[in-house]
Amino acid sequence: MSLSPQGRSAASPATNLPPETQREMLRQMLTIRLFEERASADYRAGKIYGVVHCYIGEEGVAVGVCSALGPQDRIISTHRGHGHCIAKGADLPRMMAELYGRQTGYCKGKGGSMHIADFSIGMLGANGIVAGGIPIVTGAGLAAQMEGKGGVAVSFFGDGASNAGPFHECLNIAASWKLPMVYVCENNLYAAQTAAAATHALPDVAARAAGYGIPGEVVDGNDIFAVHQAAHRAVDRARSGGGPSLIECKTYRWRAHTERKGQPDYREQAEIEAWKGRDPIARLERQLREESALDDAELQSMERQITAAIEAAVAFAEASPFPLPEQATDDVFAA
Amino acid sequence: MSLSPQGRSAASPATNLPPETQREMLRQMLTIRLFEERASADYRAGKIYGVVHCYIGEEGVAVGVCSALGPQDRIISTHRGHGHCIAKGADLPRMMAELYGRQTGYCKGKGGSMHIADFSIGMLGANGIVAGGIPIVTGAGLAAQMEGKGGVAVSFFGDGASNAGPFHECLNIAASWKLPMVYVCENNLYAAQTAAAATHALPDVAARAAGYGIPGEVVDGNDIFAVHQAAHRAVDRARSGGGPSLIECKTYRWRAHTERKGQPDYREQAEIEAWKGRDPIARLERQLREESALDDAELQSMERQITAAIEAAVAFAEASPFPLPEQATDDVFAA
Amino acid sequence: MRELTYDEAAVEAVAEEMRRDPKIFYLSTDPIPPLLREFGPERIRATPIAESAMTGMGIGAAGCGFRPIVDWRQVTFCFVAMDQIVNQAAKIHYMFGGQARFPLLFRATVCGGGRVAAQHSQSPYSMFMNVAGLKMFLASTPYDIKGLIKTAIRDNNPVISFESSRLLRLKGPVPEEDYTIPLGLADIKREGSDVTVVALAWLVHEALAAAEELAKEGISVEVIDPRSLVPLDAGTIRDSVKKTGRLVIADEAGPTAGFSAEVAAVATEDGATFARLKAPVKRVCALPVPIPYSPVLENHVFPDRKRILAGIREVLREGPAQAA
Amino acid sequence: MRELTYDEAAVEAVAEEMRRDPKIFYLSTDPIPPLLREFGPERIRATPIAESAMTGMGIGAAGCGFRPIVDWRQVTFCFVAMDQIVNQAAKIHYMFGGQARFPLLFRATVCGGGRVAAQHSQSPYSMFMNVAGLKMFLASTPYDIKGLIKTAIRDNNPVISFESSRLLRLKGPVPEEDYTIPLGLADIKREGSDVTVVALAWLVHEALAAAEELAKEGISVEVIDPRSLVPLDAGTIRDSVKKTGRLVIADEAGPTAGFSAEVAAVATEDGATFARLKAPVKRVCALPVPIPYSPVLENHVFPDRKRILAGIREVLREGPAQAA
Ligand SMILES: Cc1ncc(C[n+]2csc(CCOP(=O)(O)OP(=O)(O)O)c2C)c(N)n1
Ligand SMILES: Cc1ncc(C[n+]2csc(CCOP(=O)(O)OP(=O)(O)O)c2C)c(N)n1
Ligand SMILES: [Mg+2]
Ligand SMILES: [Mg+2]
Repeated sequence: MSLSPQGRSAASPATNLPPETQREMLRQMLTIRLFEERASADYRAGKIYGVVHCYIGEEGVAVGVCSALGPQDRIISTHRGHGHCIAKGADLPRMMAELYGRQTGYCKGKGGSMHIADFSIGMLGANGIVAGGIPIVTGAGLAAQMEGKGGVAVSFFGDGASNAGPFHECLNIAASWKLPMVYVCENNLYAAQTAAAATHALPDVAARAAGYGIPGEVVDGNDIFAVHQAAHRAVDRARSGGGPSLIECKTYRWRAHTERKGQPDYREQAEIEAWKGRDPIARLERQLREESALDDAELQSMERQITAAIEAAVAFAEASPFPLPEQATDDVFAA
Repeated sequence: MSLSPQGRSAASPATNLPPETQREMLRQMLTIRLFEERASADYRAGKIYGVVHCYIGEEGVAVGVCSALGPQDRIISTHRGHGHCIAKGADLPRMMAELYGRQTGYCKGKGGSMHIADFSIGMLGANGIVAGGIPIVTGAGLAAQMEGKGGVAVSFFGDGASNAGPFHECLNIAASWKLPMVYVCENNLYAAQTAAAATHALPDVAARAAGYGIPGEVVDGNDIFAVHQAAHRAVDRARSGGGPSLIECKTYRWRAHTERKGQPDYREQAEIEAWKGRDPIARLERQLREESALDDAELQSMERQITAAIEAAVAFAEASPFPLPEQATDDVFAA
Repeated sequence: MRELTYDEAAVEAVAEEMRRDPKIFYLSTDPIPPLLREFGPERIRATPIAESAMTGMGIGAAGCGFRPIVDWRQVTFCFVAMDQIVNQAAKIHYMFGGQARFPLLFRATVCGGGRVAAQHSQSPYSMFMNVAGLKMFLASTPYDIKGLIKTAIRDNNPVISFESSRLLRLKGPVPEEDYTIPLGLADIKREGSDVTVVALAWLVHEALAAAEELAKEGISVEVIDPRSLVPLDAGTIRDSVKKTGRLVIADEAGPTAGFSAEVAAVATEDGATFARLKAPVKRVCALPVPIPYSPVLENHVFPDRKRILAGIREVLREGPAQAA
Repeated sequence: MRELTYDEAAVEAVAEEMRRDPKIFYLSTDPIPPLLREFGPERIRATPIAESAMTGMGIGAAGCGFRPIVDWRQVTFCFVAMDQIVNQAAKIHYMFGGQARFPLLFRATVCGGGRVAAQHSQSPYSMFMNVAGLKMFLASTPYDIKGLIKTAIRDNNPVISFESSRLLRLKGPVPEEDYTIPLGLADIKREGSDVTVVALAWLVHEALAAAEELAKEGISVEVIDPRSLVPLDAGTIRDSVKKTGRLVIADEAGPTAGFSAEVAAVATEDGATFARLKAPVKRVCALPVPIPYSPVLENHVFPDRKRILAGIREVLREGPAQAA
C-alpha cells in the first residue's frame, strides 16, 4: 500500500477494541495535540528555550503503537518526542517542567524538549541525533530477549532516519538474532526541508524489510486503528519469538520542522491543507460518533479535563524552581 | 540463485568473448594467485611486515568484474586488495615494493598491503576499514556522473561489510541519484572468524537490492564468465544512466583470514576442500582446453611468464631502498 | 566598508569560489537557500541524512578531481561520519604516498549558548587537532571567516571550518574585493603588554571586552586570536607571552586535552617563553560537563568576560609579577 | 607470584567478573575463544561488523539493567561508532538528569609498532578525554590492567579500557586473589628526585629503562604512570614535579592537544607546581603524522627510550637547574 494525501487505502476494518479503549486513544491524541499547542505558544512567549519539534498531525502513530504495548515494553523516540512520551504514559507536569528548564523536570532541566525520558515507564528518551536511538532501543530488545519475560522494544524514527546507517545495521542484527523489536518508521514525507522523494530510492521505506527477511508493512499513519492493528500483529510476533517487524506509517506534520521563529517551510500550502483534512483526531472522533461511542458532552468534558491537566502542568512548571547554577556539575557520572 | 559449495548453478552459458580475452582472464587470475603465494612466503620469511590478507580462491571475482571495465572506470578495494589491483592493471614491481616497505612502492612504503592504490589507473585503494571504501567510491560514481563521460565506479566489499551502515547509506544515495555504480559483494561466507550465516538475516546479500529498487543478482563468483556477464550488464546499465546494481559473488577464501602466524582458522577442513574443488582458475583452464583455446604448452608458457614477472617484481623490490626515516614526515599534506 | 554577518560572509566566500571554479560542489542534508538559488541542485546537493556517506563521497569526488564542500551543519552530527574523517580523509593522502590530492572543505557549527542541550552543543575541535592530516580553523569575525574559507577551498587538503553558533548573526566589515587569510597565522586583535589572552571565537569578543575594562585600571591586555587551530601559529603566541610574561587561554570547549591545553604546552615547552613566564598559565574554559539545556545551567557552564577578567586578575596576582 | 601476559590478565578480569555477575555480557565482531568456551555464545556474542549498532546496543542494554562489555578491538574501528560514544554514551546519563545508569566497559587496542599502517595504528585517547562523561584508562602492566578492568566493570558509567598493542604479550606477576585498582590513582613506577617522567603504556617501560641508564650517571628519575586518563591524578603528578622541578611527558600519541598537552597544562596552571618548575616542560611524543607502514618510517615516528633520554637531558640542561 502506498498513500497519497488523498489516501487510497480504505478505512481500517471495524476494530473490536472496547469503546473505553477507543476513547482513551482519542484522549491521548488530544492530549498530545493540546500539550504541543501550549508548548508552541509558550516557546513563542520565551518561556521554553532552544528548539521544540511538534508532533501535531502525527498523533495516530504514537498512540496507535503504544496502545498495543504493555508497561514492561520499552520504546525510544526521536527529536520529535512529546507524542511518544505522552502515549507511553509520561507525566505532563514533569514534561512541562522540563520544557521550562526547571529542577522538577524529567531531566532536572538538563535535557529540554529533545531529551525527555522516563526509564521507569520504559520510555528510553527522545534523542537529538537522527537515527541515534535505533541502536540503543535495539539493545533494549536484546535486554528483553535475555530477560526472557516477553518484553518488546519499539523504535520510533523518521523517514529521514531510515536512510542512515544505524537503521540498516540494527534491522539486520534484530532479524539475525530474532530480537523482540518493532521498528516504526514515521514517514511524514520530509526530513527538515528535504522531501523524502528526493532522498529515498523508493517511496516505501517498508520495502527495505525484504532485505532482512522480516515483515514490512505500510499503514495509513493517520488511521489510528490501522496503526494499532499493525502494531498489535508485530508485537505479538515479537513477543512470541518471531523476531522484528518494520511498520511504515505514512503521516504528515502540520507545523514547520521546528518552532523556531522565521524558520522557512518550503512545503506547498495545498499539500499541508490536504493532510490537515486527514486529521487522525477528527477521524477517530467521527468514527466514535458514528458508533455512538462519543457525544458532544463527552468530548467537551474530555477536552476540559485535558486542558485542565495541561494548565496544571504549566502551573507546576511555573512554580518549580530553576536549577541552581552549581547543579550543572551534578549527574556527569553515576555513583 | 543461492550456492552451496557443491554449486547448484549450472556452468555459465558459453561466452562470446574472443579466446585471447579469455586467456587474458586466465593470465590475470594466475598472476593474482602466484603473486600472493609469493607474498605469503615472503611474509613468513619476514620480508613483508604487518598483515597480509590473501585473495586466493576468489580471483574470478576481481578479474571477472574488471574485465568488464574500461581504463576510465574506477574501482575501490578492501583490506584484501591485491586481486583488485592486479585485475585493474597495477604494476607488479611497485606492488611488491610496497609490500617490502620500499621507497619505490606505490605508497612509498607508507601503506603496505592494506593500502595499495593507483589513482592513475582508477584504482582508488585498498582500505583497512571494513566498508570504509564504499562511500569513497560512491563519490567517484558521483564524480563520473558529473563528468558526464560515461565512466563507471565499482565498489568491491565483503559479506561482512554488507552489514555495516555505509553499505546501506550508499546504496540508497546511488539509487536515488542514479549514480553509475556497481556494488560487488564478495561473499566468501566469513568475516574473519565469524560465519556470514551467524550475522546475516538472509543468506543472500543481493536480496537487499530490492529495498532500493535496483537490480540485485547472485552469481557464482568462481565462474568467471558468470561474473563477467553480470558485471557487463551492470556496467552497461550504469553507463547508460540506468543507475546502480548490486552483484553478489558467492566465493571462498582458501587461506586463513590473514597470513599472521598462529592465527586460528575455525572453518571446517571439509568445507575448505570442497571449495578448493571449485577453483575458478582450474575451471577456466578446463573450459579453455575443452574449447581448444589452450594447450599445455601455452599454459606452461603463461605460467613461466607470470613467474618471471613476479621474480622481476621481487628483484625490483629487493633492490629498492627503504625510505629514509625523515621521509616519515613527507606527504602529510599536499602542496 | 559594507558590513556582513559572519554567516553571510561565510556563504559569500563559498559563492565567490563556486563562481570561479566549476569543480566545487556542495553537499549537505539541508541546502542553504541562496546557494541553491544561484547554483542549482546539481552543485548544491541535498543528501539523505547519511553524513558518513556524504563525507566519504566528498573524499572520493575530491580524489577524482573535484573540490567538494561537505557541510555537516552542527558539529555533533559529524560523529556519525568520524571514520570517514579520521581514518579516511586525514590519512588517505599520506597512506597512499601522496599520489592523489583531496581538496575538501568541511563546515561545522560549534559552541553553545543556544539552549539546545548536549547533543547539539559541543566544541570538540581538539578531538580533530590530535588527528594528523587535518587542517582546521575557527574564525571570530565576518572578515576572518570569509578570508579563511576562501583559503581553505583553494587548499589541496581536507580543511575543517569550525563556525561559532554564537557569532552567526554578528556583523562586521567585509571588503568587496577578493582576499584570503593564510592558515597558520594568528591575529593580534588587541596589543597589550601585561598579559596575553589567547582566545577563540566568541571569547575573542569577551576577551576584548575584558581588556577594555582592565584598560581603565591601567592594565594592558594583549588579545590573540589564533584563528587557525592546525597549523597553529605558535610563534605569535610565544612572542606575546615573552613580552607579557603571563598567559590566559579562553576557550568555550572543556579544558581536558583541549585547545587550551595545547596552547599551555606550546608556551611552556619553549625555553625562551618559559623563561619569561612570571605566573602559572590560566585556562578559562567550559566546565567539563555535557552542555545542559536550562539557561541557568548553560550560562554557568560557559566562560565569559567575567571569568576571563577573573583569570587575568589571578595571573596578575600570582608569580613574581610585582618583582619584575 | 604466577605470571600472566597483559592480554591474559585482561581476559581473566573479564572472566572473573562474568562469573560473579550474570548481568555482564560481551559484544565483539570476533569473540575471544576462552571466553566463548566458558560462557557460550549467549553471553559472548559475535556481532556483525556494525560497531555503531553494537555500541548503541550496549548502551541500551545497560540502561535496562545489564552490564555490557563492548569490545571494539582496534581503536580505529570505533570511529564508525563515534556518535554512539560521544553523543550517546557520554551524554545520556547527564542529559536525562541522572535517572538511569549506564554501566558499560568499552575495550580498544591502541598504539603502534605492528607495521599495520595508519588505519590500524592510532593512540587517539585524547579525543575521548576532551568529551565530558567518559572515564578511561591505559594500563602498562598485567597487574594494572586486571585491577583496572575489574574496577571499570563494577563502575556504573561508561569506561574505556585502552590497551596497548605493544604490551599484549608482556608478562608480569598477577595475584590469584581478587583485587581492584581505583580509577584516578597514578602509580609511581620508580621514585626519583631530579626529574619527573609521566609516561603511558609501553613508554612507562621505556622510561624505566632510561631511568636505569641515567641512574648510572647519578641522575635520579621519577617515573609516574597515571594509568587512569579520566579521572587524571593531577595531585600525584604535581607533587612529583614540585619535588623534582622538571617534567618530561612521554606518550605514543601525537602531541597536539594530546594527553601530553593536558599533563603540561595540569603542571603549569598550578601555582605551587609552577613555582618549583625549573625548566620548560618537555613532550616526547609521536611525530604528528599518520602512522606509516615501513619499519624504517614507523620506528622514526614513535618515541622510545632514546628520545626519552634526550628529553630528560634537555630539561636537565635547561633552566636555572645548576643554580638550584
Ligand atoms: C545525524 C544528524 N544529522 C542531521 C541532524 C539535523 N536534523 C534534525 S531533525 C532532521 C530531520 C529528520 O527527519 P526525519 O527522520 O524524517 O524526522 P522528522 O523530523 O520528519 O520527524 C535533521 C536533518 C541531526 N539531528 N542528526
Ligand atoms: C570497522 C571495522 N571493524 C572491524 C575490522 C576488523 N576486520 C578486518 S577484516 C574483517 C572481516 C571482513 O569480512 P568481509 O567484509 O566479509 O571481508 P573478507 O575478509 O571476508 O574478504 C574484520 C572484522 C575492520 N577492519 N574495520
Ligand atoms: Mg520525516
Ligand atoms: Mg567475507
